[in-house]
Amino acid sequence: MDKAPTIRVQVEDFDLQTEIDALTNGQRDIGAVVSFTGLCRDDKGALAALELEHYPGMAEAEMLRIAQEAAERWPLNGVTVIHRYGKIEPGENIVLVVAASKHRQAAFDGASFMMDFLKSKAPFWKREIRKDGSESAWVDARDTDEEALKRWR
Amino acid sequence: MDKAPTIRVQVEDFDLQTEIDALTNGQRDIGAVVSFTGLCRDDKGALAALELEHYPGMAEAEMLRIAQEAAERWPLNGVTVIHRYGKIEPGENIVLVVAASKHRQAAFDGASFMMDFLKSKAPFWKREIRKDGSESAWVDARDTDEEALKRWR
Amino acid sequence: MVKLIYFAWIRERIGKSEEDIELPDNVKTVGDLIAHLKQRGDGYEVALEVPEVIHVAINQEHSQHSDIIGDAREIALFPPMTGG
Amino acid sequence: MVKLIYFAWIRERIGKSEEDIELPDNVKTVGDLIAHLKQRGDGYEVALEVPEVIHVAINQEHSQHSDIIGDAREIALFPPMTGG
Repeated sequence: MDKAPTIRVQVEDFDLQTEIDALTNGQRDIGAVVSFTGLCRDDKGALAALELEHYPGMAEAEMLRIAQEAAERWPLNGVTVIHRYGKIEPGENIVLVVAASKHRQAAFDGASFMMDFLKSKAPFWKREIRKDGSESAWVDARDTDEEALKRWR
Repeated sequence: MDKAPTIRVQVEDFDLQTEIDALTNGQRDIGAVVSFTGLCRDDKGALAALELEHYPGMAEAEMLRIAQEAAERWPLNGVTVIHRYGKIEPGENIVLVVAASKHRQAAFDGASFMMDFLKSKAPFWKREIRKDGSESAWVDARDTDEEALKRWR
Repeated sequence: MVKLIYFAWIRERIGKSEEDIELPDNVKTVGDLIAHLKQRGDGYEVALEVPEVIHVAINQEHSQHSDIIGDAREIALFPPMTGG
Repeated sequence: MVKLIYFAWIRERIGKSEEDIELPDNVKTVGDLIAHLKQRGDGYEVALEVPEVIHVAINQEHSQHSDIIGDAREIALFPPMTGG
């Protein structure tokens, strides 16, 4: 990978086009860019916000390890991984992964791989803050997220 | 799918964050948005631009058919497909596909499916305009694009 | 009368982007149409030299060479697509 | 001395976010550490009740319960991650 991965853990929101422009700028051999945006979802209408806690230092280190692993497995021109923390309301962005490559399959696979590993390996924890003021609850890890890792072995 | 697909064939560039905001705006049950951006690539440094020709009417109709097929196969909350035509220089955007869903796998699969079908089924043709002024050449279809369709059968 | 539309190098070789023609009674299928057009002159002959790579859309929907033309209003002929 | 850091409901149950402790000589592995901590009081006992779900990072890298602690400077204990 010509370009060092962009890794950020931040409170602020991000702008996807700005991030992609920063990633592709000046490179004429990128044909495909795949982005994944994870948003705060509220199925039942009961959620006021998610509160995201993280492990400063290790979060960035783990995101970088995941990005580098993706770049070793697929011919990627560049990757960006951004994860927000703090209070995030329904409809707001939580996470962004971008993978740029010459061809589309590597970009899709690289982005999908990074998301699967972020879900299970990046040290972030979500707590639900409810509209009715009832005690907030930590979000349980989903077994399907562990399962998702197996296809990359 | 709650929302009708957004389908556009246009000369103008697009802004990814604007398109995603339009797609997700007001929906609180979207957890995952996957976008694919296809860019004009110039590996050898010889390309001045691509000139894209399309079949007006059928291009939009075919893009809509592909979007609807994706929405039948995966639980998608919304999709956007935009394809540019006219003269496009290296580094510029050509095509955008966005798929929104509750969970990430449906969004990844939906976007990947739409791109594979757009490549082989949407009536667009690329011609290379070279820097040295030599005669421009139509881009050949790649066998791998036909191959890519087989995995969705 | 049916409207024929040509794209990309098929348009260039035939030398026009569209035309209205009357189909003879013996032209039933897309394959028949391609064979018929090849007799209309050198440009057509060169454009349609390899029928296997000619894609055809009837009323803006992809068709097979074995498909019946029926009362199509618009038939488009074009090479393999290279969008996306 | 090693710095222990706790996150999410492990932090809440233990009642502190970090502490420096001296490891006894018989604490060699991550599993030994968890067993040792469980004896430090009710909060630890509840927090570490099901060792199988406790994730541990040594010097900010994921570790197995069978891993040797060695001369780690920083060990973090946390529940399964739910980011992304």
